[in-house]
Amino acid sequence: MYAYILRRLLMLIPVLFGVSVVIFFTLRIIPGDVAATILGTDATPEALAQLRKDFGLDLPIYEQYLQWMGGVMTGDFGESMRTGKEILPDISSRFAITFELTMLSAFISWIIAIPLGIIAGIKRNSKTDFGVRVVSLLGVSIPNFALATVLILVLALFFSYSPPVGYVGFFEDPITNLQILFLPALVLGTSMAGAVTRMTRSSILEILRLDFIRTIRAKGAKERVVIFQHALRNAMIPILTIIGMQIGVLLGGTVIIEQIFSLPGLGQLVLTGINQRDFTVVQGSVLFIAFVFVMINLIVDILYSYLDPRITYK
Amino acid sequence: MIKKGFKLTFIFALLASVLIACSGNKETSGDGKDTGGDNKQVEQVLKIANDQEPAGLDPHKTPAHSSVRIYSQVYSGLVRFDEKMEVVGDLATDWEQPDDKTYIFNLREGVKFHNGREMTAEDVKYSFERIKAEETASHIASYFANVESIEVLGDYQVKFNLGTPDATFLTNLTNSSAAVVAKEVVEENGDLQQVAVGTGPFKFKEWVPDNKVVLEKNEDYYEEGLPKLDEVVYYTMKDEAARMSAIRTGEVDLTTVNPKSASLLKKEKNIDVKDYQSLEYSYVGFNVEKEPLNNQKVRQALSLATNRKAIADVVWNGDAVVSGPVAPSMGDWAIDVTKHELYSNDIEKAKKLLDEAGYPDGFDITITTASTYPDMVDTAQILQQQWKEIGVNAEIKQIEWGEYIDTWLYTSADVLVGRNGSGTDPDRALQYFFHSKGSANVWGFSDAEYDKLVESGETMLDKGKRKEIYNEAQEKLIDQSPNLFLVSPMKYVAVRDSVQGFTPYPHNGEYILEVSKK
Amino acid sequence: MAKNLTAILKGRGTLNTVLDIKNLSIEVNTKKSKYNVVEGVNLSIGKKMKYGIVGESGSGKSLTSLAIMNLLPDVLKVSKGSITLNTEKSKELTKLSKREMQKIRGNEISMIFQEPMTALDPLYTIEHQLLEVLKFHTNYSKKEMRELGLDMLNKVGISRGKEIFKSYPHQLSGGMRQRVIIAMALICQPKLLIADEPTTALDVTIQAQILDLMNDLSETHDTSILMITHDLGVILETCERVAVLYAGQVMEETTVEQLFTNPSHPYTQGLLKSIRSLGDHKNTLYSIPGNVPTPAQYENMGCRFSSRCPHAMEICKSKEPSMYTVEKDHTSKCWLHEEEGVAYG
Amino acid sequence: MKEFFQRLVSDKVGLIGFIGILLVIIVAVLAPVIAPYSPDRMFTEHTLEGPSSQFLFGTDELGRDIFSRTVYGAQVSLQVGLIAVGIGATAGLIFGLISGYFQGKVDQVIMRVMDVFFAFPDILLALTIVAVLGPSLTNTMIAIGIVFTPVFTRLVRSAVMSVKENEYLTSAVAIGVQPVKIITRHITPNIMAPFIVQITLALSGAILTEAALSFLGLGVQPPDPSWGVMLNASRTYMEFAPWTILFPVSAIVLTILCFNLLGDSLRDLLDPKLKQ
Repeated sequence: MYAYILRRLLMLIPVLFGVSVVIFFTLRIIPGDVAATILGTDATPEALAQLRKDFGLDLPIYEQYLQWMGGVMTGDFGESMRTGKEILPDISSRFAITFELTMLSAFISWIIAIPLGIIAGIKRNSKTDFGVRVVSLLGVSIPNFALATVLILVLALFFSYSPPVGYVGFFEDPITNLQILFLPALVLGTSMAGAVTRMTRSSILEILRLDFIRTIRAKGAKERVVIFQHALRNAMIPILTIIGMQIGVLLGGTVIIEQIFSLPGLGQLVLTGINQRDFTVVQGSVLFIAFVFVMINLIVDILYSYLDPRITYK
Repeated sequence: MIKKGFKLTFIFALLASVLIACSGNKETSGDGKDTGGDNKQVEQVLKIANDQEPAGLDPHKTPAHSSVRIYSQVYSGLVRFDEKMEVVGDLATDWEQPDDKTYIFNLREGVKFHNGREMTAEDVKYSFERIKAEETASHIASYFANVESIEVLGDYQVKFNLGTPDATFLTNLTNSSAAVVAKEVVEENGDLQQVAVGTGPFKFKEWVPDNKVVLEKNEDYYEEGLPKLDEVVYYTMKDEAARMSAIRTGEVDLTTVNPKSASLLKKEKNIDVKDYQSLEYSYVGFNVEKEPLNNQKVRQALSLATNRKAIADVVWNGDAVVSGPVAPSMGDWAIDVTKHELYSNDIEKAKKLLDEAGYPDGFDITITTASTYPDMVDTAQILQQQWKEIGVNAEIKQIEWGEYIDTWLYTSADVLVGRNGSGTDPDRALQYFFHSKGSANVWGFSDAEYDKLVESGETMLDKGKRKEIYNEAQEKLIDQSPNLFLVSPMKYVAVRDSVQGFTPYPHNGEYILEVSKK
Repeated sequence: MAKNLTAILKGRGTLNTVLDIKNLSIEVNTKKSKYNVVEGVNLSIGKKMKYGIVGESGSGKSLTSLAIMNLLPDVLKVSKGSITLNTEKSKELTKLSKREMQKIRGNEISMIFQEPMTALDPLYTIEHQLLEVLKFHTNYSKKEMRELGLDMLNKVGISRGKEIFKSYPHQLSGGMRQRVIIAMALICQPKLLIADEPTTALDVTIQAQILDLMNDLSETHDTSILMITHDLGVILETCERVAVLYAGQVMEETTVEQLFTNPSHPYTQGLLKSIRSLGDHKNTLYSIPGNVPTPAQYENMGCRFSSRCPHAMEICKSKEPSMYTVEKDHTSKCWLHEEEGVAYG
Repeated sequence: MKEFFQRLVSDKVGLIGFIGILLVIIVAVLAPVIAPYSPDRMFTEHTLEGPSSQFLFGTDELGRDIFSRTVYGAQVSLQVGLIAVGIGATAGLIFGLISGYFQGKVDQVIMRVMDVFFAFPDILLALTIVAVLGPSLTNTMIAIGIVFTPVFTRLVRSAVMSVKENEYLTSAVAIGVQPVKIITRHITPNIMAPFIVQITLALSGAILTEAALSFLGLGVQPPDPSWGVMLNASRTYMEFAPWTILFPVSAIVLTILCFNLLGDSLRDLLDPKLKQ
C-alpha cells in the first residue's frame, strides 16, 4: 500500500511539472503585464520600465521560469507582483475557504442526491423515477450564476434576508461562517446533485440486479437493510468516483460563485491574478490547485480500497 | 451507513434552522436599535460595500479608485477642496506666494501620524520627493514635475520652488495621492501597499484581501469632534445583486449602485439614494495614426453619427449629461458642447464627410472595450448600431481589464471605448490626455498649436484668461476629434437612513468625515 | 376413479407436508404483453422429504422457487393458485405482507442459489453475512451468534471457522463459498431448504461433496429440501420425489425410482435418453429435436411438448392434456395416458 | 439502429429530451423566419419594456427584442455547443484511438499530457485559453473544445483497450489486418455507445461553460446573442425587468435539460449492464 502511494506520488511529478510549464508560458503569451495594470491610465514609460525591473520581467523568459521553479522546489512560491506579499500563506488561507465551500457543497449535494438516486433506482421507470430524474437534471441545467443571483434577489426581496457581509473563518465564528457559506454551497450543491443522483440511480439499479442482493433478501433481510447496508455500499464506488471528480472540479470552479457571494477564496485570487497579470499569484495558485486535484484523485483511489476489500494496491 | 446518513441529514436540517433562526434574531435586534436607539449608544460603525477590491494602499503608487476611496481617509495632504471645490488648508493652515514660482506653506502644529510621531515639514519634503523619485514610479510624478526643489524652512514651514508659474499646482495638491507619508514606515515596509500610516481622520486597522478593509477612528485627529465614526469597514462585494441585497437588509450602510438599481432603491423607505454629477466622461478613443482614423473628416463623421443623447438615455437611464473633454461638473471650465456642430448627430453631413474623406461606402472597424464594465460594453453596442447608419461596420471585442489596460497603453486597438476621470483641473483633461507629450496621450494625437495652447494654460495664473485659453483648446480638440467625448454620468450612492450627514461631492463621492449613525 | 383420486390425495395429504403448491401460475405483466410463464403447477413436499424439480432453463423451475420465496422480479407475479407453508401454523405465502414474508425467509424457508461466486456481498466479511441471518431472526447476543456461526461452519465442513470469519468472499474458493452459503441457509434451522442448482457452477469433485453435505444436514436438522436442477443425475443422487417441468408446466410427477425405471411422459423419456446416450459413449448423442416454445407461444398450442414429441397426435396440437395417473404416485400430463389414468388438476 | 430508436421512443424521458432538442434545432435553423426583428436592432425608445404584442418577450437594456434575441441565441448557443464538442470529441477520438491502440510510449506521452490538462480546473483552463487567444466566438469554441479533449481521450482510450482484449480482434491482428482498418472497422463501432452518451452530456456542458465565460466577459462577443451573454447582461436588470432574465434562462435551462434527459436516457439504453 505504502509502496503504491509512493509510486503514485512519484507519478505526480511529471504532471505537476507539465502544469507548471503550461501555466508559466501561457501566462506570458497573454497580452498585458502587471506593470501596466498597476499604473493603469497614468503609466509613463519610465515608471513601467522601473516596475518591470522590480518584478524581474526584464529577464529572459526561461530564466524567469527557472527562478520561479527553483523557489517552488524549496517551498517558496514567491511574492505577489501586485501586493509584494508572500503568496503561499495567502494561497493556503484562501484554499481553506474554497475547500470548506467545496466540501459543504458536496455535502449538500449528497444529502439531496443520494436519497433521490436511491428512490429513483428502486422505483425504476415509475412516475417517481421520472420526476426525480427531471428534477435532478434541472439542478444541473441552471447556470449557477443565474441561480445564485435569483436566490439572492428572492431572499432579499421576499424574506428580507441576505447572508452576513464580510467573510469570517469557521474557527472565529462558526455560526456566521456557516450562514455565509450556506447559500453559495446550496447553489453549487444543487448543480452537483444531478450527476450524483444519476450515478446513484444507475449504480443502485445495477447492484439491485446482482445475485447477492437476492441472497440477502432470501436471508430475510428487511428492504432497508438490503438497500442501505448492501446495495448502497456497493454503489458507493462509482458514486465516490463522481464525487471525487466533482470536488476536484469545484476547487477550481468556484470562481463565479465566490465572486457573486464575495467570498475571498482561491478562485477569486486566481481570477484577479489573471486580470491584473499578477503572474506569480496565478502560477502559484494553479500549481497548488493542480496538486490538490491530483491528491484528491489519489485519496479517492485509496478510499476505494477501504470501501472494497477486493481492491488492493501493491 | 444508513443511520449515519440519517443522522447527518438531521444535523444538517437542524443546522439550517439554527442559521435561519440566528439571522432572524439579528434582524429583530437591528430593528430594536432603530426604534429604541435614543437611550442606547449606537455603534458608530459604518459598513460600506465596494464593487472593487483595493489594488493597494500606497497613495503615491496606486491610482485605482478602489484604493483612493480608502487611503484618502487615512492620509491628508497639504490642502484640500471644500464642498464648493475651492482650495482650503488641510495639513497646511495657510500659504503664501512670494512670487509666481514659489509657495510657502505653514503647517498645522501638533499633527500626529497614526504611529504617534509628530508630522513636520521634513515629512512633507520626504513625501513629495518620494513622489518625484523615478524608482517610486508614481502616477502623479508628472503633476509635480514642475517642482524643482523643496526646502524645509522650519518644523512647520516648507517651501516649494517651481520651474515655471503653475496654475494647476494647488489643485494638484488636493489630489488624494499627494499625501504626506511617514518616512520610517516606507523604509520599514519597502512601500505602502499593505500598510497605511497617515495623519488623516481614520487609522488603518486591517485589510483582509477580497474581503474587507477596516479603518478605525483617529482619536488624535486635528479637527475637533471629527470624525464621528468609530470604525469604517469597506467590504469588497463585486456583485451588484449582492450589494443591492446587503443594503436592503441593512447588512451594509452605504454602497454605490448603477442607475437602474438606484431607481429601485429609491422606492425603499429605509434607503436614501444620493446622486451627484461625476467628474468622469465616457469616450471613444481613436488611433489617429492608422487609416482610416488618421483622417480628421472620418473622425468628424463618426462624431456626427454618434447620438450622445441616446447613449445617455439608454446606458445611463437618462441620468448623464453630454460632455466635452472637460466634464460639465467642472463648472465654468467646461464649454457648452451641446450646440457644437459635431454634436448635432447629422447623419447626412456625416455621410458627406465620409464621402469627402474617400470612404463613400464606409469601412469596417473593431471597437474594443472592457468586459469589466457593462456600461462600456453597452456604449460600444450602441455605437455599433449608430455608426452602421453611415456604413461603418463595427465589430465589438470586449477584453478583460488586464488586457484592456495593455491595449490602451500601446494603442493596439483602432477604436477603444472607455471612461476618463477629467480630474479637478482642466489641465489634466486637456494637457495630460492630449498634449503630444501628455502621459495619457496614447492616441498618437499631435497638434503643435494645441500643445502651445495648453502649455500656456498651465502657467497662466489669471483665471479669466486661463478660461479663455481652455475654451479654445476644447473647441480645437472637439474639432480634431482624436477622441469622441460622449457623456458624463451621474453617480449614485445608496445609504441606509441610519446614516446621518452624508453628502457626496463630485470630487469626493464618499465623503464620510462628518457622517454618524443613529 | 374417485377412489383412486382420494388415495392419491391422501398420499399427498396436507397434514404431513411442509409445503403445498396448488395450481400455481406466474404471469409476466408488462405494458406490452401479458402471459403465463408458469401455469397450473401442483407440488407437495412432505416433512423431511427431498423433492426435486427438473427442467431445462426457461422451464419455470427457478421462477417457481422464487415464487415460494416471494422474490419474483417486478415484472412477474403469482396470478393464480396458492403456496401454503405448514410449520407450526399453516400460512398462505402468496397472501403474506412484506414484513411477514421477511420473517419466513432465511428462517423457515431458506434458499441456496446457483452462483456461489456472486451470491455473497463482496464488501462484507463472511462473519457479517453469516451472522446477519441470526440478527434478522433471533435475539441472540453477539457472542452467542458467533458461537452458533462457528458451529455452523464446522458443520458444513469448515474447520478454520475463525479465520474464515474474517475473510471476504473473493478470498474463498467456489466450494468454500457454497459451504458458507449452505451454512447461512441452515443456521436458523429452516423447515424447508430450496436449492436452486446448488452445484452447477462447481467442479465435479466438489459437487458431490456439497450434495452429500446437504443430504446429511437436512437429515440432522429435519429439513425438507426442494432441489431445483436441470440435471437428472443430481435428482437421482439426492431426491425422493421429482416433478418434471417443461415450458412452465409439470409434465410428470412421481418418485425418483419410478421416474427412472418407468418414465411415462415422452419428454421425460427424451431427457433420460439423452443422458443415457451421454453415459454410453455411443457415437451419436441423443438430443430432443426442436426448440422449447417461448412463453408467448404457449397459448393455443395444445400440449406444449407436442411440437417436439415423437408420439404427437392430432389432439396433442389442439388440446392441452390433463394430468393422468399412470400408476400409484405417478402422474403424467400426456394424451397417451388418457385411457389408463385418472385425470386431475 | 432501428431497434435503438424504438427503445429510445419507449423511454419517455429520452423522448422528451430528443423532441426538445429537435425543437431547439428547428428554432435555430429557422431563426430568420421566426424572429420578428434583427437581434441587434435597438429600439432606443423602448428600453427595458415588458412583454407586449410588439415585443413578445419584452426588450432589453438597449431596446432590443428579447424574443428575437432568444431565437437567434439558439443559433449561437447551439453553434458553440456543437463546434466546441466537435473539436473536443474529434481530438479525443484521435488521441484516444492512437493511445489505446498503440499503447507503449505513445500512450504514455499522450496520457501524461492529458493528465496535465485534466489537472487544470475547467473554468480556469478555458479562461486562460481565451485570454491567450483573445475573446471571440471562435476562440470560445476552441477553448471549450480543448477543455473537453482529455475526457474524450480517456473515454476512447479505455474503450479501445477493452475492445482490444476481445478475441475477434486478436484474431484480426493475427491474420494481419492493417491497424487503420482495425481501428475504423472494429474498434470505432464498438466505442460509439459511450462516446455518444458523452457527446450529449458534453453538449450541455459546453453551453454552460460558454455561459460561465460570458459571466466573466470572455464568451461570445456582443452584440451576438448567445444565451450566456443575454443571461449575464440581464443579471443587472433582473429585478428592474425580470423578463430580461426569465426568457434566456428558460431557454438555456430547457435546452440543457433536454440534452441531459437524452444523455441520461441514452446512457441507460446503451449501458449493457442495465439492459433488461
